[in-house]
Amino acid sequence: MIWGIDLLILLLVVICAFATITIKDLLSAAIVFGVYSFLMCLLWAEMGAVDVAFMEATVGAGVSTILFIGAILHTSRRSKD
Amino acid sequence: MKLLQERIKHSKFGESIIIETTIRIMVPFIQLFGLYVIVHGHYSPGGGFQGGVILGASFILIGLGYDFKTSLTRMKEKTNIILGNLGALIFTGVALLCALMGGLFLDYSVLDKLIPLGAIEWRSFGIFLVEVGVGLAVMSIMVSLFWDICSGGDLDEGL
Amino acid sequence: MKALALVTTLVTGAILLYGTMDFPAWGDPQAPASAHLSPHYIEQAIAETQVPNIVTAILGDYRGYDTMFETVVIYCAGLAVISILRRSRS
Amino acid sequence: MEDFIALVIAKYNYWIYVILMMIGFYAMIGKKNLVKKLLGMNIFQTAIFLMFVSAGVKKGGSIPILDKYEVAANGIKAAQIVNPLPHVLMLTAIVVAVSITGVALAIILRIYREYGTLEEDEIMEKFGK
Repeated sequence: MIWGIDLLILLLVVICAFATITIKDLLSAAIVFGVYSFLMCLLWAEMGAVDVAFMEATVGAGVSTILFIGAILHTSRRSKD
Repeated sequence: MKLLQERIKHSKFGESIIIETTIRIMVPFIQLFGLYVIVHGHYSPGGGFQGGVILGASFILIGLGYDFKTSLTRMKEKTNIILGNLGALIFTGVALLCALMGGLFLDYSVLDKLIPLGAIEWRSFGIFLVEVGVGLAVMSIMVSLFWDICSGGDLDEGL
Repeated sequence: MKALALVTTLVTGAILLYGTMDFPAWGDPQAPASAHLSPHYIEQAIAETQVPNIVTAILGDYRGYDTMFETVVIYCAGLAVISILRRSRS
Repeated sequence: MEDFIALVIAKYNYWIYVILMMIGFYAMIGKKNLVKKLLGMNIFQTAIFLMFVSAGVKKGGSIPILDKYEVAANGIKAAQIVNPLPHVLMLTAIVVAVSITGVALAIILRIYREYGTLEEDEIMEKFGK
């Protein structure tokens, strides 16, 4: 592992997590959460956990985002905080 | 050109012919890759969970690109439920078969008495049988979650 | 309400940061987490199961109960979603 | 000062997990929207996965997929391979996480069908009547 890449990905992960809970539009929050999952997948591939990275790329960035978008489109997009 | 537009308007597909043609070409390769991930899980990253999710994602892709009815005709709901039950039953059935053959629960090396291949090879092959069961169950549950959540409960129209 | 939530979060985070002072250094091969059970898996997995991917060997063979009941858990999740959300088609 | 820099280099991964956990925990108890709470719970789970996976890292270790013939010829040292046990636990935990997300989204859709809103205080107003 290279600690520079590790630190950069960790910084981006924290920024994405902070953006996910501050954005008021719920659809944008779901998309940013997909980006967060994919950065997490990169982090685990870089730590040597290849199976967990594969699982996160298929489940976290794929199916989970689709489920969130499907549920948000059937309810409301607005959020007060 | 006019004829093509007329055909698109009167066909039973949705609005974009580019997306639908792309998905029709891509889906068999995605399913082939899912089967490869399940079968080749002994030697590379992969296994039952990942391959099952990829197989389910191919049906989810049909439901996103075409309309919702098409994904229900490609994979019947009753077939989906039968596949999910079959996947869970394969896992517990293999485990119970080990117990019935006189060994411990989930000890695959006892199955050597049934078909003599060698005890260590049976441990490898038992892992493969279990992964197939896990893959079927995960595929069925992922497609079922997509159908129910993205249509709001009444399987009429989706995203 | 928001101030109370912020204070609770900060206190919990401070306690956890104090707790991480006792963790072993990151990337230490002699850490207690990798000293007890996993050397046996790494050294004996190929001799016992003929599977080069150790994660698959542990998932399918050594920890079979874990995977089996986990399959049961996601099966129950599918049943729960159908029974919560499905409307009868008239 | 040098002690502090050595401490930062040895522990920064655990500190990031604490920061992610604080973000998720604040979203779970401080936000009023139910979907925001669910996103916070997903971030919380990912923080726990980060702690477990980074507990199994060995410096200079390679991925847990071996070469069959070389191991049969030479054997293997346990310090060369990263710890595969947390990977297995987290692999099953991710699948449980997506099924939890599915059940929670189903309950959220049912609440919206009953009350017509997703904000917690508006639901409590309608619930009190």
